[in-house]
Amino acid sequence: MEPSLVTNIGKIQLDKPAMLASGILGISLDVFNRLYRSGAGAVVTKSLSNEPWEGYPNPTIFSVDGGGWMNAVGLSNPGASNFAKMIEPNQDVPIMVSLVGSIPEDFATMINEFKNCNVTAFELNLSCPHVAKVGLEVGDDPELVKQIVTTVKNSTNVPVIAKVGLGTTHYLNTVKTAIDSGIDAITAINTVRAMAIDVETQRPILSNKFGGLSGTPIKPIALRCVYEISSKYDIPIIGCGGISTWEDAIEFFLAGASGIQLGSAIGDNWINVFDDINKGILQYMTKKNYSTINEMVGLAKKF
Amino acid sequence: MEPSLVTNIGKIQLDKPAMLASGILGISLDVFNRLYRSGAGAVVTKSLSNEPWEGYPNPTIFSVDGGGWMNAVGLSNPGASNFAKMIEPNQDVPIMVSLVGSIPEDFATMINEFKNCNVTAFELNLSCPHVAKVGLEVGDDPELVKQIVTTVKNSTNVPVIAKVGLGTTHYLNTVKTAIDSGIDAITAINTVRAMAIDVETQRPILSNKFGGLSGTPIKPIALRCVYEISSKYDIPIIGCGGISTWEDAIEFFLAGASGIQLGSAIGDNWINVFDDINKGILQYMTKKNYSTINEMVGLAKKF
Amino acid sequence: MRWWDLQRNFNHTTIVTIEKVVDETPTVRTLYFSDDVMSNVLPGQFAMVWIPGVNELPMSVMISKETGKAAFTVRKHGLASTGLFNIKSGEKIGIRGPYGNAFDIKEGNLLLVGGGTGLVPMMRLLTHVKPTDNVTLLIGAKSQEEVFFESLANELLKNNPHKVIVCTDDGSYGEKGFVTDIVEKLVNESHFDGVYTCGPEKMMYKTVQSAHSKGIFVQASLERMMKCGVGICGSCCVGEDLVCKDGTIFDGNHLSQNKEFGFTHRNKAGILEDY
Amino acid sequence: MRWWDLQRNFNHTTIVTIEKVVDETPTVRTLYFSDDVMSNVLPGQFAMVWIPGVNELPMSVMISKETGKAAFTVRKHGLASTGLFNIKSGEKIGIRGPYGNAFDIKEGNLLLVGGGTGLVPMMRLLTHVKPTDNVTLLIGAKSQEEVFFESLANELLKNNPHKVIVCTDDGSYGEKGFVTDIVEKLVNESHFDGVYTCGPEKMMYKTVQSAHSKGIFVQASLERMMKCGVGICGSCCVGEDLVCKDGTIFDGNHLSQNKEFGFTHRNKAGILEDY
Ligand SMILES: Cc1cc2nc3c(=O)[nH]c(=O)nc-3n(C[C@H](O)[C@H](O)[C@H](O)COP(=O)(O)OP(=O)(O)OC[C@H]3O[C@@H](n4cnc5c(N)ncnc54)[C@H](O)[C@@H]3O)c2cc1C
Ligand SMILES: Cc1cc2nc3c(=O)[nH]c(=O)nc-3n(C[C@H](O)[C@H](O)[C@H](O)COP(=O)(O)OP(=O)(O)OC[C@H]3O[C@@H](n4cnc5c(N)ncnc54)[C@H](O)[C@@H]3O)c2cc1C
Ligand SMILES: Cc1cc2nc3c(=O)[nH]c(=O)nc-3n(C[C@H](O)[C@H](O)[C@H](O)COP(=O)(O)O)c2cc1C
Ligand SMILES: Cc1cc2nc3c(=O)[nH]c(=O)nc-3n(C[C@H](O)[C@H](O)[C@H](O)COP(=O)(O)O)c2cc1C
Ligand code: FES
Ligand code: FES
Repeated sequence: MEPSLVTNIGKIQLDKPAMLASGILGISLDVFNRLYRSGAGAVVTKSLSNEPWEGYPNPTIFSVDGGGWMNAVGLSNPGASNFAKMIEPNQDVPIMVSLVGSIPEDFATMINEFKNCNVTAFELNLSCPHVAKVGLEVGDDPELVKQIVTTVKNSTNVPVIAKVGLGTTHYLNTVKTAIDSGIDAITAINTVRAMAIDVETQRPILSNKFGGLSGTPIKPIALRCVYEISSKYDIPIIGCGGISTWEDAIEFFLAGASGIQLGSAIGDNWINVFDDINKGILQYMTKKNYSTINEMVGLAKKF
Repeated sequence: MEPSLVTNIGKIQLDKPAMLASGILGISLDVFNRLYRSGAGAVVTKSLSNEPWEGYPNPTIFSVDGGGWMNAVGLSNPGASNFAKMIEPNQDVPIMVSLVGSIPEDFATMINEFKNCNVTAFELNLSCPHVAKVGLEVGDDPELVKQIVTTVKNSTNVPVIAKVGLGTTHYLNTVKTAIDSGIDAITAINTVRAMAIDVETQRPILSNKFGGLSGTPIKPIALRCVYEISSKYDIPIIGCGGISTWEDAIEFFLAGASGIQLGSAIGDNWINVFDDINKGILQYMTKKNYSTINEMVGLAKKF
Repeated sequence: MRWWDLQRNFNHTTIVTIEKVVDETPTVRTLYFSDDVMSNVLPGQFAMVWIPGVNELPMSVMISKETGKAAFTVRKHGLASTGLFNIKSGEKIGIRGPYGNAFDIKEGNLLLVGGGTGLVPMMRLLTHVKPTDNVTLLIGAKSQEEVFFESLANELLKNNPHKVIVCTDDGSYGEKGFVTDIVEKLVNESHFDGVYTCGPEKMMYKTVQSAHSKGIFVQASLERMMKCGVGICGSCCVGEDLVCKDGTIFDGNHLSQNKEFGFTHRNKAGILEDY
Repeated sequence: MRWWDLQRNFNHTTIVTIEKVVDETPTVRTLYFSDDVMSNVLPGQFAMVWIPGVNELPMSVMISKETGKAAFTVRKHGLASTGLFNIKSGEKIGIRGPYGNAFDIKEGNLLLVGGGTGLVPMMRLLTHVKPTDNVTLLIGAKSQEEVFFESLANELLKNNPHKVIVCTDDGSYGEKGFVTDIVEKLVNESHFDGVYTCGPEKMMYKTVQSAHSKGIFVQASLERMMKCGVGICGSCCVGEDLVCKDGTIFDGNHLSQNKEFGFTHRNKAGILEDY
């Protein structure tokens, strides 16, 4: 049988397994359309908040010498309401709307804004490592995670994904809380809190001092998180972190992810990275005789 | 004034700030002598346990495609008693003895083995990410950290360092507990738990499946930990993680470390890395007009 | 040696020292520094410029007459550009890049239309024209005191058949009126092989319209909010294009199909605003 | 393309398929596979060989007569080597490397002394001798059934003046006695320009002693517990040398100053043990 790139991430079915990760190019419907045509199975929006946020001053992003990127964009975004209006015309593109907030009501309000939009899933960003009061500060508080997930699940029939990362508590506890509260899938992982200092001026480079490390450096960390989650819980997983080649994608499938997201690779290889990955996955599937992505998911766990 | 490489890490004074990190080449006194002659300010031994440990079967170490190394050596070591006998003849080399164990008594017994040895410091490995019952499982338990540090401090007059890493609890809590229990300095950080899967055989590569990521990928993470610790606590810090050039060393000084350790860089650049780093630091000091390392420590915090 | 030492990583911020500062107008300054890479960028390329402790901004790379040197010509505006404007000789800034594509320079009769600091890429373009090209440069400014680079342009073009025309909105210098009116007139009167423009979006929009509607090859260098400069953050999008990565230079064919060019841009939060 | 695609990263494990397995003795097998890099290693270099699910071992890279191919010749011993020994044609193993330095091959009269799988680097060395070299190869084995590579060696040396001498401990084949007694005899009788040895440490120790005490250039390829193969773990140390990185090949000058060579080695826990 011809191999197919269709994947089922729990209730979510996508034509192709590789998605655009949140925060990368994710600001306009036209760009979403372009990425979809380039081979992305879905696009995740920038994390949206109730109110528009300007984010931090520049420098907000830079390329790390040893590989990868560091950013502290500060979750700049046009706000859920503006954004919802912009994507209302969308018909074709599977859009996952990423949300960030500090109390359950934030999320309920925002979900309501999208009632006229064609949304494939909501992704709750519980793990931004460099913005106070949202992100990891939320993800590290189990009671809050429970309330947010419960509220969101009561506000929508669209599948809801929780995005976790390495915070100050054990991310596996956040995963468990989210699952117990009815989450449909987990995205792992967000960027890892990090820093760089310019030795000439002796200053932290990012205006926010701390930022999130993404790209190749975090791939081995993200992969172990996916493997740990899939070994411990029976929940659909989207792998994210440092994926830039089809081999990386396969590694995440084997570790237990049924979908993947990528961001930094676009900075390195531009948007044809989706097509390259799709082609490589198909070749691998042909060679190994798989007809569906889901046949591969979690195979490395048997060893 | 001619710049000097002498550094004071609290009570510990070293002629040069860059040390060999624990677990790298750290198995024989002859090799320690060689590294010292190559420009290392001190050598940290492999983490020693009460009994000899064979460690895990190979593969235990491999080079990560995106840069850096992953290892799950499994803390193989000849045991504290054998090791102490081996280093008894040591006169010249500042040796820091790294210890690993699961109960306070383990540490007390081991420290006693070294009573006839010339030891510059003990480093407590509270943060190995891939061996059960020791390392991070200890570091993540504040009560145990307290007991171990207290016991060790009561067993010796030699300065005692706690080595921390990213575990399942917040490492800053471990740091605080260690400080409250009388620790003399902190080494940050150990390797970061990670994984890699071979797509051809579909197996985790390391025999232990999980391992610790080291080298360039973790540098931005280690640097932020040093900056976070030095911003929050008044304790001498040794920076460790991905340091391979003099610029890296300076970054860690500016973030608040008064000494540095390196391991993976030896795999990339062999042991002349110490000499290269020393030369680079001296040039930087000359250019910036510093006469001592300690003048630079923590300068990036003022921004 | 590490792999990234093999060649300079263009995404890595290099620290340079400002060696000379020249006042062009009361609100525009040119800051010179030494850097081999920046001295040789293509016309239209930009750098991300870090003003330590202040911000990081996209800036077109200005030419220098001295080899191995380059410059930025900055207009003082908000906090960030004022920070750069206030950098003194001897102080340090960080640069990464060059980023962006370059003008596709035709041969023959060329028309260049620059407004304000949009003249910067035009000056570098002038260093790339053939001696046989007949070059017309239009400089738009609000008033006499805002005019700069006129004599530099004449000097750069001294071996070419050329014309440098300045227009000021208030007529205090050169011709009175909008530069785009002159563009419309020129493309009606004469044949051009290429039209190039950089400056305020409305100016570029009209220039592109005038030339493109006559079937003349035209390129504009767009400005949008830029955070990363490398195609990651998305803040510079204009329609489905990312200005930093697909541009900054687009041609008339492409621009005439873009619904946002000339009308809207996104602010720091990413909200679409009218020009 | 990422930087590490620019060339094969020698530290990255490459998966190869075993294409042919040859029994050399009841306990020694040679496993052939295709790999350009391994087919061209220098004499004395080794690879780290991953037997998936079992272990990873250092192995000298054996020659193949076919271009683009290489092999490992393994003696079944503990769990790991038995795992490799049991790999069948069509099965996959991982390889990384080559690691280690190479023999410094002199010209003239050469004496090669190999025992057991220590013959592997000797075979590759034979492919590097000059046609004018006069080569004597001593093969040591316990008994007749443990003798291998004798005819291969004769074939490789067919254009050279040469002698292949086999000794067995029990005299069941070739000369009776220890190979090192013959070494002592030969270096007393004849002039040699270079002596090369690989095999059991005591054999190498005596060979080095015999040659070095006569002032003859001699090199031995050492074996030590290896975990990383790249100079990180320290498990392969012998005195202040790291066998994987400084060696595996050391010369008589260096070895005669090493207190551990010939006497002690470290086990998996790093404890010094007597040979
Ligand atoms: C490719 C490119 C080249 C440029 N070249 C030059 C040049 O050579 N000389 C020059 O003076 N200016 C140049 N600019 C404009 C410059 O980057 C700033 O936009 C301008 O200096 C005002 O910045 P501000 O933050 O001081 O103003 P603010 O008052 O903070 O902002 C005013 C407006 O400036 C724009 N702006 C602010 N920050 C950015 C940013 N990071 N990226 C893009 N636009 C921003 C926005 O439209 C904003 O609304 C260029 C812009 C781009 C995109
Ligand atoms: C550079 C080098 C080249 C080698 N080339 C060959 C070769 O071509 N053919 C061959 O059959 N053998 C070769 N060996 C030896 C081989 O690596 C194994 O040591 C041997 O096969 C026994 O391994 P085992 O684990 O099965 O035995 P075990 O019974 O587990 O161990 C027996 C002894 O083997 C040694 N050993 C075990 N593991 C290792 C290891 N990872 N590294 C080094 N020594 C180890 C130790 O001395 C140990 O005490 C080479 C060794 C080195 C260092
Ligand atoms: C510039 C930038 C902005 C990001 N913004 C967000 C965001 O708004 N919300 C979010 O959940 N993750 C955000 N992330 C994290 C990414 O979605 C992703 O989890 C991370 O970059 C790891 O994937 P990568 O290595 O493929 O980039 C951002 C990452 C980058 C580089
Ligand atoms: C092969 C290897 C073995 C290690 N063994 C130990 C150990 O026994 N005890 C310990 O505290 N850290 C150990 N580490 C961690 C290092 O000491 C160091 O914290 C880490 O590698 C980060 O530094 P680097 O990036 O310079 O290698 C080991 C690291 C490696 C690569
Ligand atoms: S500035 Fe970030 S994508 Fe263009
Ligand atoms: S095998 Fe690890 S240092 Fe030699």
